[in-house]
Amino acid sequence: MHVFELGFVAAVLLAATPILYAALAGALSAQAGVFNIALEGQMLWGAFAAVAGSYYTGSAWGGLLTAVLSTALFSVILAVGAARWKADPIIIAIGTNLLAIGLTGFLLRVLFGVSGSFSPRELQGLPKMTFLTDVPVIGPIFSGQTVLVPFAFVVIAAAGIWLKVSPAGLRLRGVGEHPDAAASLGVEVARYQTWVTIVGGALCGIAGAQLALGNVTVFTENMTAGRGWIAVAAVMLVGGRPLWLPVACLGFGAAEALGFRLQGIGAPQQLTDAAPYAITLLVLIATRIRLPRRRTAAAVTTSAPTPAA
Amino acid sequence: SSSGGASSTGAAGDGDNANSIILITPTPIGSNNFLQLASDGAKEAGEKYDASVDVYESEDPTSIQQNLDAAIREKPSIIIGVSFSVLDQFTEAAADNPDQQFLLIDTSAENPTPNLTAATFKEYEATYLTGVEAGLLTQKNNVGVVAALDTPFIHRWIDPFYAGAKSVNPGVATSAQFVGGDNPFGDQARAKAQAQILADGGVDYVQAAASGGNTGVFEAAAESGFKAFGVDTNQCLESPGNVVDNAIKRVDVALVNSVGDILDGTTGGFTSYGLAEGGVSLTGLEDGVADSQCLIADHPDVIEKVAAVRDQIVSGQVVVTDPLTAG
Amino acid sequence: MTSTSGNDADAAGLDGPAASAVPAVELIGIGKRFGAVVANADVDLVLRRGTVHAVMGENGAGKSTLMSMLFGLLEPDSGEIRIDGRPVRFAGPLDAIAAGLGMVHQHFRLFDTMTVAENVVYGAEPRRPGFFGRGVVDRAAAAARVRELSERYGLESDPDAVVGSLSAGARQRVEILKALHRDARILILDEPTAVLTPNEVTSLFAVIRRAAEGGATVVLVTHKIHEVLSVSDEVTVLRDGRVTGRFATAEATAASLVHAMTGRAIDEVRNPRTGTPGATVLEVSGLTVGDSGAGSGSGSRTSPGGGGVAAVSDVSFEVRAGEIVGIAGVSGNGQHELVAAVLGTLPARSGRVRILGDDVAGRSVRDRRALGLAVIPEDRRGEGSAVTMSVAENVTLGHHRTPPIGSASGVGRGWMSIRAERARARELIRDYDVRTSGELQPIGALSGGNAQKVVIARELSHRAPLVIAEQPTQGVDVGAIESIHGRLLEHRADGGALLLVSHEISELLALADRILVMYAGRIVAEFPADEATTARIGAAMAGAAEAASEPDPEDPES
Amino acid sequence: MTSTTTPPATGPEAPAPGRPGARLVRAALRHPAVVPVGAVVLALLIGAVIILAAGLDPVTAYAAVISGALEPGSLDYTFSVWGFIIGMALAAAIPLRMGEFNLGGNGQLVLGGLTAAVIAGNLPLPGPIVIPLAVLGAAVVSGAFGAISAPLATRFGIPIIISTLLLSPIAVAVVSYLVRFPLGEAGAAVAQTPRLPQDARMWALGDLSYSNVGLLIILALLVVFWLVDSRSAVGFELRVVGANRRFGAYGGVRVGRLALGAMAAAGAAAGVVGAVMVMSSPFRLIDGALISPGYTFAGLAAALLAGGRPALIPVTAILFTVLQVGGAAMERSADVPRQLSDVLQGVVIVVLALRTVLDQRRTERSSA
Ligand SMILES: Nc1ncnc2c1ncn2[C@@H]1O[C@H](COP(=O)(O)OP(=O)(O)OP(=O)(O)O)[C@@H](O)[C@H]1O
Ligand SMILES: Nc1ncnc2c1ncn2[C@@H]1O[C@H](COP(=O)(O)OP(=O)(O)OP(=O)(O)O)[C@@H](O)[C@H]1O
Ligand SMILES: [Mg+2]
Ligand SMILES: [Mg+2]
Repeated sequence: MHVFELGFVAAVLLAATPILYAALAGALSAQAGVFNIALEGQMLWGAFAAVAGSYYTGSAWGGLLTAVLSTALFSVILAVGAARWKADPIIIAIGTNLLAIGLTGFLLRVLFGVSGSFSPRELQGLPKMTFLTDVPVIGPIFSGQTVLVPFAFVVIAAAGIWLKVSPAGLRLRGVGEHPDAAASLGVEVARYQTWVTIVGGALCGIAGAQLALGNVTVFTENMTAGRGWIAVAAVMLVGGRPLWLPVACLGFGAAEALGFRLQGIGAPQQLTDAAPYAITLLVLIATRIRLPRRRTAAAVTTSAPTPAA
Repeated sequence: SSSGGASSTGAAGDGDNANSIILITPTPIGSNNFLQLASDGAKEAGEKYDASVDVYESEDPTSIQQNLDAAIREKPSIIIGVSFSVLDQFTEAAADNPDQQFLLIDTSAENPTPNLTAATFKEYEATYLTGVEAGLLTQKNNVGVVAALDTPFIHRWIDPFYAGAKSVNPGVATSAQFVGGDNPFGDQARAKAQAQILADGGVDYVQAAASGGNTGVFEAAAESGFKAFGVDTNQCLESPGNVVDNAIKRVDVALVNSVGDILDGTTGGFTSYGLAEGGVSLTGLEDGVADSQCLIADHPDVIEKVAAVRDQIVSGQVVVTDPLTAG
Repeated sequence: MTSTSGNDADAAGLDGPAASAVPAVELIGIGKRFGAVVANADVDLVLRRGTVHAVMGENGAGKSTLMSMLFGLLEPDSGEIRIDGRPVRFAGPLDAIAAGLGMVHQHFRLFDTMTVAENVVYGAEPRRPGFFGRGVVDRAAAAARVRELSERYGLESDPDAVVGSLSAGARQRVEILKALHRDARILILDEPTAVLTPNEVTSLFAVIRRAAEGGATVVLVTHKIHEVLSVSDEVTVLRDGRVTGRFATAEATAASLVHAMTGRAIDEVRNPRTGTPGATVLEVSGLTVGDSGAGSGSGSRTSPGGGGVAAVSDVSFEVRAGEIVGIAGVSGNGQHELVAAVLGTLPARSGRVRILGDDVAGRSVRDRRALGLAVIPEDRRGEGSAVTMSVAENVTLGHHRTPPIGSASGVGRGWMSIRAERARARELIRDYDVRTSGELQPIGALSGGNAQKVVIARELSHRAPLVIAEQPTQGVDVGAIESIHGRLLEHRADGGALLLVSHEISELLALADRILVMYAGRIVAEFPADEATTARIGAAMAGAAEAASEPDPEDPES
Repeated sequence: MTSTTTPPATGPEAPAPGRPGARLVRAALRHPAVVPVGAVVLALLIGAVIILAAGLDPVTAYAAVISGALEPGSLDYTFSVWGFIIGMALAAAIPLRMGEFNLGGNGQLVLGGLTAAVIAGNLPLPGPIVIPLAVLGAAVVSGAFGAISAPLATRFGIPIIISTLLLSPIAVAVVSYLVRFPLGEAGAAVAQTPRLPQDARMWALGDLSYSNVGLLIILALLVVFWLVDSRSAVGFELRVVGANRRFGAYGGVRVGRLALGAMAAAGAAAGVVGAVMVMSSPFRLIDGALISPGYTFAGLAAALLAGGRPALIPVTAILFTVLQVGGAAMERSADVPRQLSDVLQGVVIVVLALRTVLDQRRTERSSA
């Protein structure tokens, strides 16, 4: 196992980045009291939109933009449904996840006439930071990565600080902690929840773009393959606190990268498959996390807090 | 996800063809380029023998059975089944429907009924040759394989590759990484990560046997400078400058021949398409290497050596063991 | 001085002419229906500037609904609202706040994890430049604002205290500060005294009067006549959503108010104190209980710090058959945790609980109830009912395995008869005079008082030898109080044992044979009925009352 | 609280006040079947728009779906799928009653399949003994596996929806490993167990080749759940806890045990499905073969659409069965990509969630 190689660090970052963006989306929703498990589907849609956008505009940045915008749009279903109409976010999420799988596969056939995967020669991937190649240490780690990788940490830091210091952040946290109280002070709960969910959609768009145009340059049916669910678990793990997300997500990245490398010393491939989930579960148990009642209620049961009268 | 069923892929002709062919795949063709080859081959055969072609894509064993029943109801000239996964169902169906002709591609029954013809491939002979090339070309004396899953069948792209490499370069180190995950035959991201690991481990020649995932392997090659081998078709075109050669599999040839035989009335038994039969080969050993975009074109010496080994295999001087039968 | 724009406007608002021709608020012909229920019908209400106006009425009379409309939480079906003579239409509370209204809800609406300052300025934050020019919350200014307001209205409060660690009284002050921070000139208080000690009530009334003298207009929703008589200038009485009485407090008498509210005279029931207590039914010895991490519901405080603190420490007492033992104390001094530990929803750290002689250590709630325990919980909505389920289902829980609904043994064991369930529910609704459209109506749609009757019906119909009642008449109107008290005394007369937890001293004096006073998780005083007086109990609680407004001195973490 | 988990809020019983006529209409509107039907109709319309947008013909597409699933030739197969989906719907619906989501159906399914394959494949006993034994064993193992999530929730506060989600792939990986190596058939090209002996195959129903006694077993499970849910104390407690956990605990419901039981029952249901699938053609456990048809999510969808109500599950299951089986036929004869049936399933669920709210609002307004 070459755990101590910089290559390993790079692999960890690569595996963690899409999860980081998705998890940030989940954490922001959690802060606003919306239990968002639609990340998997939104990321998948983002990946498809990124590839389609890059293919049609001929530019990876066009792909990224398409992914961000269209995934934000896609997340409006959850935003309006759960936040404004007070429908059960879990059911909507399950629906949209299925919808994303279907729609991407469907459009793959209808738009590009292929099934399975789509990676035409002219498809533009996001540029790698090759200019770093000769920098010691940094080079081997980042030169093969897109700019979205370091950007993830910037965005998360910004989000964390924003939540702490800005008026909107304060209000958002209040909305999540006690919607009725927020409402009685004239803070429009639904509006905050709606917007935070849509911003989350945009973030999932970035996650998908990084996955489809950064980690690789291709779209494959169901290519998120559970990464969105790992993100949900990450949000659980940190109790929705963005600033802790890097720890959790890099943990998953390490788990996956490590699992892959375990094959090198003869571990069966099935162990690789199970590793990230098993480690997540063990960490969850180890930390014996207990979310605040309200959020647990949202998480453990469908009983949404009774609408602000 | 929807259950088993069928997709009419632009039938070669409409209802009024002399013959009809129904091809049943064990899983959706998706990004599995071998299944893609099979359906292309079926269409080719359709063109050649004026047959309408239907491709039924299954999702799982039950839907294989269901597609098979549907096919039998259609009473086509030939029902073609691809891969080991359909063996059970086809063996039974052939026994139950003596008047229906069945053709198995890539697998064969122990004691088949006369209406059950089979065509199998000796991919392992071709992979042995890519191994030889890798063994000759490697500078780091370190070669590896990225394979979709750790199944016996897929070892046909692993063990012979090692054997071939060792045959010309006894000291060469070998290692394999499996893609696995939710989508082993199509997850380029995971395939790429696996290839990256081999590269980190000092491997400089990689046999890509990850089906749809190969794209990921080629990307890794482009980024970290190792060279790859493709499978089934000329994948050099997908990623010029990164792919050395391909262990190609002439499913089309085999399929067209077998269909022809059956239509001519010679049914039953099975043909094994190896190097000798021209059923498998290397791009580098075919005509038009020059414009195949394969790196091997720049190594005429290697091609020469490989050609020699090929001839030894054909003549039986060298016997490549089949991992499947080897257990 | 703080950067909040409102300050001077605020000063202006309060120092304005004490009484002016135009009333501060006029509600004209207000009507509101919920489906078939008429919550308000043609209600007129005039609030003159600088006065305290009491709104009374039985449960479900429509008080909360009326206030909700005044504050923009609900939209009136008909009628008009005028502020300072100008007609207004409130799309939401924001409009109401902008128009100078502030509401203090009975069920506190506070963010437990945030500080007092954050709670006060939430939604109207003082800002300073920062964060990419988008501006950040100016915490210093917020704290200053809190100090300044506390100081001006005598609402002492620590801006940096975490609200979750505050007593009910302190939380209420935060609620009022919230309104004042928004320059409220019209204060609505929905049953503000329900969870306060006598001292806290007194200081609250002082604040109210002070605000009124400052030119503010105060609406006080309450069921408590003595409060109305002591603090208000005018009274409006509602019954079944209609105005049935308007008084100048000076001319009002308890009797006239009660009559307007109920349409009849109410004579308070009292414990005859006849008969001698029988065998011990509940024995608590050396009981120590950790914290109920989750807030124990409406009004009562979520005690500080979670795990570490003992909410109940070394409590011992017993309750005998045919005896009512009262527990007085400021809400949040461990009463709820004590009850929870006896019921079994909270684990005891040490000590013993015996029900009818059986040590219940390690027994499940179900087993304890089977032994003969019934509990009327404090938190009606959070613990005492499932708001989305029907009244019938709500009165069935706990009776669903026993006849007539279930059968305890034989083939029918574990099965239920839906017909029996509904029949029984209809019966109880009749007996307890629950105002509802039918046994299948979701209990959430009942007014709190009526919901309370459902809970009491469910628990008393167990005919359990031991009943624990937490704040059984909180938010319940005089008529209902009378009938509930009657029920509790019946239980005693039938030889039942009753542990009555209440912060209504009058209630304890009327019902209890013995009164224990709890403070900071300990029993600090005990009075036999004949020695108990409001003064002595108040005194015993008073020490607690002062201490309770700060985080407990006993509390290591503060 | 969505009415998905609280039938009382929208239940058929809830009458509305007012004139008898109006009351009847309102009651009818609030019949639990209304929501699903509305959702389906709307979903089909949206699906039609999507098909049109793709330049295809919705009418022929839907016709193809229907005929593909319901033509005499495929009814046999369709019924067997219906059974599997009902089974997986049970696995989702039982916890759903107490407000919990079981997203671990796949793991429970494959564990059941594996157990059945091991028992039926290795015990040389006559069918009447080995078949029930295999089904029972599958139920026990999968039940135990499903039950793990309960203590994880009660002791460690890990929501069941999360723990089931994380446990499932682990089980799948373990089974995959066992099928590949220790239990795998030697010389097979794919990872699979040896074929079951004739005796150990699920009894056929007449000359049907797909639907077998397994279907009856699953339907029996459904009936049992229906009785328990509507008539039993446990069923009542499930719904109470689903409506308000604290209320349940205070009222003496042993929430922990209830969750344990519900998850065990859910796992068992999934396990039985796995066993039946393995004991039907091709009479062996093939790596990945139990999961690939996606019965788990179809079942979850059917359960959600039915709001967990046992009486509605067979109906909603029909919808998803037709979409699954007919989807492929649609692809064949109408050239509409198979994936459209996933789209439709997703749309149905979303529309349902939204319709539920409208319905709930109506209830609230007309309540009291
Ligand atoms: N959101 C609602 N939905 C249905 N009915 C409601 C709703 N809000 C109030 N009601 C009904 O309107 C009537 C008045 O309720 P309201 O809460 O105003 O009474 P109240 O005077 O506050 O009673 P209490 O003294 O118990 O607080 C009650 O019958 C109640 O059931
Ligand atoms: N089904 C419901 N949905 C939304 N809001 C409701 C519902 N039922 C009642 N409410 C609101 O919640 C309030 C609950 O009534 P309640 O009387 O408890 O309010 P309160 O007077 O503040 O509390 P209390 O009853 O303890 O005095 C009702 O007044 C009504 O406005
Ligand atoms: Mg009220
Ligand atoms: Mg009240």
